[in-house]
Amino acid sequence: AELPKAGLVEAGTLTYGVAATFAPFEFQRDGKLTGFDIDFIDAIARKLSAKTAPMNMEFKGLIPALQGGRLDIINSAMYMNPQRAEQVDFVPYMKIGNVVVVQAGNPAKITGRDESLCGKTVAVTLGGIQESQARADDKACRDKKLSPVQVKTYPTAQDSWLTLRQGRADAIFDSTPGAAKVLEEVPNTFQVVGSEFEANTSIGIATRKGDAALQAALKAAIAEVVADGTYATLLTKWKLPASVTLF
Amino acid sequence: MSFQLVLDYLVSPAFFHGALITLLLTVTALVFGIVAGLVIALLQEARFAPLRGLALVYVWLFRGTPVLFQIIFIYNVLPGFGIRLSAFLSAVIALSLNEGAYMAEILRSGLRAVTRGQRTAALALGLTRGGVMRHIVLPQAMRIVLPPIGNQMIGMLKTSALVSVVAVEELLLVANQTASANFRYFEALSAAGIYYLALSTIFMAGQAWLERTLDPKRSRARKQRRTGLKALIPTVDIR
Amino acid sequence: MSFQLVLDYLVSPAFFHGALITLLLTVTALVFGIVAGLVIALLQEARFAPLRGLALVYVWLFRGTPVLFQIIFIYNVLPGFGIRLSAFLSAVIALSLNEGAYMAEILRSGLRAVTRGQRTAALALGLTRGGVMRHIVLPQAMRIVLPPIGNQMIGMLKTSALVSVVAVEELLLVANQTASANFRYFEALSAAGIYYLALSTIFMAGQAWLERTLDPKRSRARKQRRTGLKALIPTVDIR
Amino acid sequence: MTRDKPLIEAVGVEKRFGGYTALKGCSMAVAPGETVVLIGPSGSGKSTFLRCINLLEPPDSGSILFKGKEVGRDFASAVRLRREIGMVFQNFELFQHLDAAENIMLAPMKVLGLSRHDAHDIALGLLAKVRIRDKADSYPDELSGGQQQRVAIARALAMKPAVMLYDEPTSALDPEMIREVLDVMADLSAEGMTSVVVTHEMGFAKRAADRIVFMEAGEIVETRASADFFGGAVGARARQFLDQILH
Amino acid sequence: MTRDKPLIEAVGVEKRFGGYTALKGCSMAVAPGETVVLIGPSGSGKSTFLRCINLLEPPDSGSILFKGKEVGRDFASAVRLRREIGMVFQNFELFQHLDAAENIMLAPMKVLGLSRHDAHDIALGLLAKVRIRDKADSYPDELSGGQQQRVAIARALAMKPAVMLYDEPTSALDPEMIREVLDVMADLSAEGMTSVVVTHEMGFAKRAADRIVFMEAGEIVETRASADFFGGAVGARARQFLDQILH
Ligand SMILES: Nc1ncnc2c1ncn2[C@@H]1O[C@H](COP(=O)(O)OP(=O)(O)OP(=O)(O)O)[C@@H](O)[C@H]1O
Ligand SMILES: Nc1ncnc2c1ncn2[C@@H]1O[C@H](COP(=O)(O)OP(=O)(O)OP(=O)(O)O)[C@@H](O)[C@H]1O
Ligand SMILES: [Mg+2]
Ligand SMILES: [Mg+2]
Repeated sequence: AELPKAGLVEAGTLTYGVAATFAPFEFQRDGKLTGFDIDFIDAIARKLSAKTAPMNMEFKGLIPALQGGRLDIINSAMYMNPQRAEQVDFVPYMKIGNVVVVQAGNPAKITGRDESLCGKTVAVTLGGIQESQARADDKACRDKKLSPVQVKTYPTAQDSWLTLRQGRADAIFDSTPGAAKVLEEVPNTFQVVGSEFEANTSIGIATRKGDAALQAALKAAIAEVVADGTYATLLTKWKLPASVTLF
Repeated sequence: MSFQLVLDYLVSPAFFHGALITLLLTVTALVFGIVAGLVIALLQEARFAPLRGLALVYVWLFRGTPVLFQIIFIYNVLPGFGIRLSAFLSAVIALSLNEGAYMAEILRSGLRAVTRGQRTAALALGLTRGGVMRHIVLPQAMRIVLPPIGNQMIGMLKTSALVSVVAVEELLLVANQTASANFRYFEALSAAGIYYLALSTIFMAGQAWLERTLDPKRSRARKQRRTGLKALIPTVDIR
Repeated sequence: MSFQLVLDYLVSPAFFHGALITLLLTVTALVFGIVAGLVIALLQEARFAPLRGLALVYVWLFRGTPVLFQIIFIYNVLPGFGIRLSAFLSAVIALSLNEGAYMAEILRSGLRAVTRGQRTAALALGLTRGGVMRHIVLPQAMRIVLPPIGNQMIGMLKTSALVSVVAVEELLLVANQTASANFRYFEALSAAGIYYLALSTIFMAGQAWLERTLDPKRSRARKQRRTGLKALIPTVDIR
Repeated sequence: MTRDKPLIEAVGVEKRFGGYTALKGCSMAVAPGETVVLIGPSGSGKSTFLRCINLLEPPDSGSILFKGKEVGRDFASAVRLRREIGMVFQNFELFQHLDAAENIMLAPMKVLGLSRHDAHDIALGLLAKVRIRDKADSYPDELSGGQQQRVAIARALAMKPAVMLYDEPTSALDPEMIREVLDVMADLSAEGMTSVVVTHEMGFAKRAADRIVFMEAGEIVETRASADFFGGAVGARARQFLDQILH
Repeated sequence: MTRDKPLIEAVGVEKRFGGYTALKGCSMAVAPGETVVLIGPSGSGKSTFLRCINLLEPPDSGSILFKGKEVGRDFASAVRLRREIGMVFQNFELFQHLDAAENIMLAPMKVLGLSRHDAHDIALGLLAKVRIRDKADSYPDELSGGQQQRVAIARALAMKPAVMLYDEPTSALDPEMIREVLDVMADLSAEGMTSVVVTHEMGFAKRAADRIVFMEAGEIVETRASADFFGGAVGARARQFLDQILH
């Protein structure tokens, strides 16, 4: 595959935006960017004979920067949905589900993403798809004339998890890999209840609307990365289950 | 960018509610902040050294650490000591305590701008320390501290956005939530921006009005109108 | 909470670098902000009404809209008009312009605190408008505006965290990202908080020192030492 | 010179400013109804002495006695003392944010608790007495020097104090006004007012004084009945001073 | 009365403050080396007239002529005029943030461009002349009234102006100091200094004046050579005024 000649922030380089507060996809360790997405884009860039230039910023800065021509792509585990697809084009590369996590011992007696949530407080993180899911549950509870779900949106994943830990929220919705990472890093504090849901929500790399050349290049490069087994290796490296693969 | 969408956001209940929360946070934090600031500013002039030390530590601690931490601390750490406050109350307390530290500095500079001669003259008339403060020092300091207080007020409008860290649904969080659903960042931020600008404009107008009112020369015209009015009343009074 | 981890963070290059960026942003924004503020404050006293209008619009616009928007605008929207600035430069410009609006108000209040008689006396001596400003008004206003300027300075330390939205790796972004790796949120925030507190403490000490220096009475002791020194020199001079 | 028990008395008052000694142990007793005039070269400590008498400057040593009782060093005692003593400052010190009438009304309202209406009547009466009834609504910076001085006199008199301290009360006044102020003071004296007056106006001193106190370099050099002092029964230093008077 | 071409001249100067007319068309011409003394009741407009002469208050109508040329209404012309004219304010208006010496040094350094060293010499010389050489390091609020007034005189003289405007320059001074100031002014007169002096001190006026101008209610009522004025060759109003003088 080949990188487009024109229209890039810097020729020969993939300038990508990332909000590195979402382990295991993108986060920082010892001051260095790391995570699945970082390894993945580096693999793609090798196929394109391009360099990478990460721009690490807050989630809310990503879209304006892409639209303002500061970035070529956003590589930050962005969830795809139809409304978002009106603003940017996505190149999907993974599908991941979500889980309900509660405090260890399940003090609020939540059994999963079901009516046991009604009347409870659910924490979600700004920018994730989980907020719309939680709001849908709230509506479902109301429709059944049950107590509503209190949806609390926090700016970063850490804020949401902290809230659950302090008992300010009864449950949290997070991606399955994200939750797994937290449970590994902070043992004996949380537990997953119920089963994974909406397991086929895709995440993708975002490009500017109509940037067909770059879309094509990315798709081709991803196919190569999948074909040579790098994709599978990375999944293993970051402890992601095989079920997430789109390929 | 779609202007229709901006307009839709502007009139949406979510944005309106967010703006209300922002306004409420700002005004309460401001009121309590001024009270706290006045106490601290007066403590800084106390003759008892430990009191001065206390005031200094307060200003140091609350100006020195980010409000963000203060909010997180009150909301998430205090419950460990058995003090469990709602998100909104935590936010208001954190913002007020923080604002108090900044107000203290502003008021201190205002009090200093009143010359010693003016205090002395009031003391010579037999006023108490409190009376001198209330009738001479504060009225004269007021005109000088108004512009920086306006700054704080308008700054607090923006600072209050930090309380989103404890999920209080203020204006900016609403905008971010809206935008993260469909990536219409510019529209959502513009709508929020218009609300912020409108609230700031109200505050600035209030500041300008107060400044004019506190200007003795200008307030005379008003006073004379009032006196003029009074002069009319006796003609009605037929005792 | 692990104190060892806080300590590790404190000495880590990432945190140190973040603190440096924060300091750099704050100081540059402050310097340019004061310059901009002085210009605007003087324009507000101009006799030519359109200039006053301009100053008012500036203050209204830059105080009225959140810095966050100003940063995003300069970084992401201006390139559409052919003005393409680096993230850091965009951040500095946005913060400076914003700071300028707040400084203008503070300086305006300070200028107002200098009595008209002092200006008149300087004019009577044949000083030009600029000379009156430089030698009489500004030195007298300085002591009054110092505490609110200290507020702005320390506030800017925190406000500068907003530039993380354009990928400038300042202190708070570093802290958030560090916490994202291992969810040791309190440790990361505490480390950042200690840096903020240290920087604020330096600023506050600087403010206190300046206040003492600008107090004529206290600076006299210094002057007399200087004169004392001068008095010694002639004894060495043997002409 | 009266021999009544003194109403107010300063005993051995010393005052230092840093290394400079402004008062070197000054004692003076003023009987009820008496008018004492303080004269002396510029910088001799007259203003400082007046300010020590009502404790606006706390003396470094020595004491103040009112009606024979020593006044305590606490703030409350000082406030009580000052309610009995009116003072006209050398530089007037009118309240800049209040107009002429309000300057006069402040203390009667806030200290004596009079109604606004009553205080206003008093203010207008006093302004009429000093012939600036028409300047009641003017702010201090809109008044001429002499007008400000007259407001300052009215402000002090409004409290109907037992003792008045005047610091050069006629310095900004023309000969006509000086005579009127003299008349006012004579009336007050007749009503039993006790006064201490600092003045450089020897004609004024001669008419107003029961007794003359001559100060120099922080010390009281001479104390004489007015007639004796101007009659020439004085020491060499005071004589030299008097000789300089221009006619 | 000299018949030289006037050095400075006010023609038909009117000044209103809001609805109040403070000056109702005042004209006065002062010849080089002449000393004119302005007297009149408090509030008659003397200070306002002085301030109009050096354009600190812009007259509402009328004009100021310097060396026969009308002074323009622009700011630059006013600055040029003021460099030729010194002024001593009724309330001194010393710069509060500067000590006595620095108050005097400011204009020589910043307007005339003298070195700090030269300006310091001038300041100390003038302070010695007004007998407060030892107060050079004191700030205004550490000086007695008379000391402040002497610094104000020295500050104006330091610019070696062609014309001096004195607004009650001896109001805070004792008889000895008044005589010394009179001596200083006589010396300056002998060296050709032109002066306009406002004073309530008739003894002082009699000695200092070549000519007396009597003002009342914003109008110049009488202009007489000093000898004539005090000799009694005056109208009824001025006579009445003079009769009030206390000896
Ligand atoms: N706050 C102060 N700090 C230092 N010195 C001071 C202070 N106040 C007064 N002095 C000094 O004390 C001396 C006496 O001052 P004071 O004002 O009592 O004189 P005065 O007799 O009233 O003179 P005048 O007739 O000029 O008003 C002066 O030499 C003055 O410089
Ligand atoms: N800024 C002002 N606004 C309104 N009225 C003013 C203002 N300045 C002066 N006046 C009025 O103008 C008149 C003349 O004032 P001016 O100061 O010239 O008097 P003066 O002759 O110097 O009196 P004095 O001998 O008391 O100093 C006074 O009645 C005063 O109240
Ligand atoms: Mg005095
Ligand atoms: Mg005057």
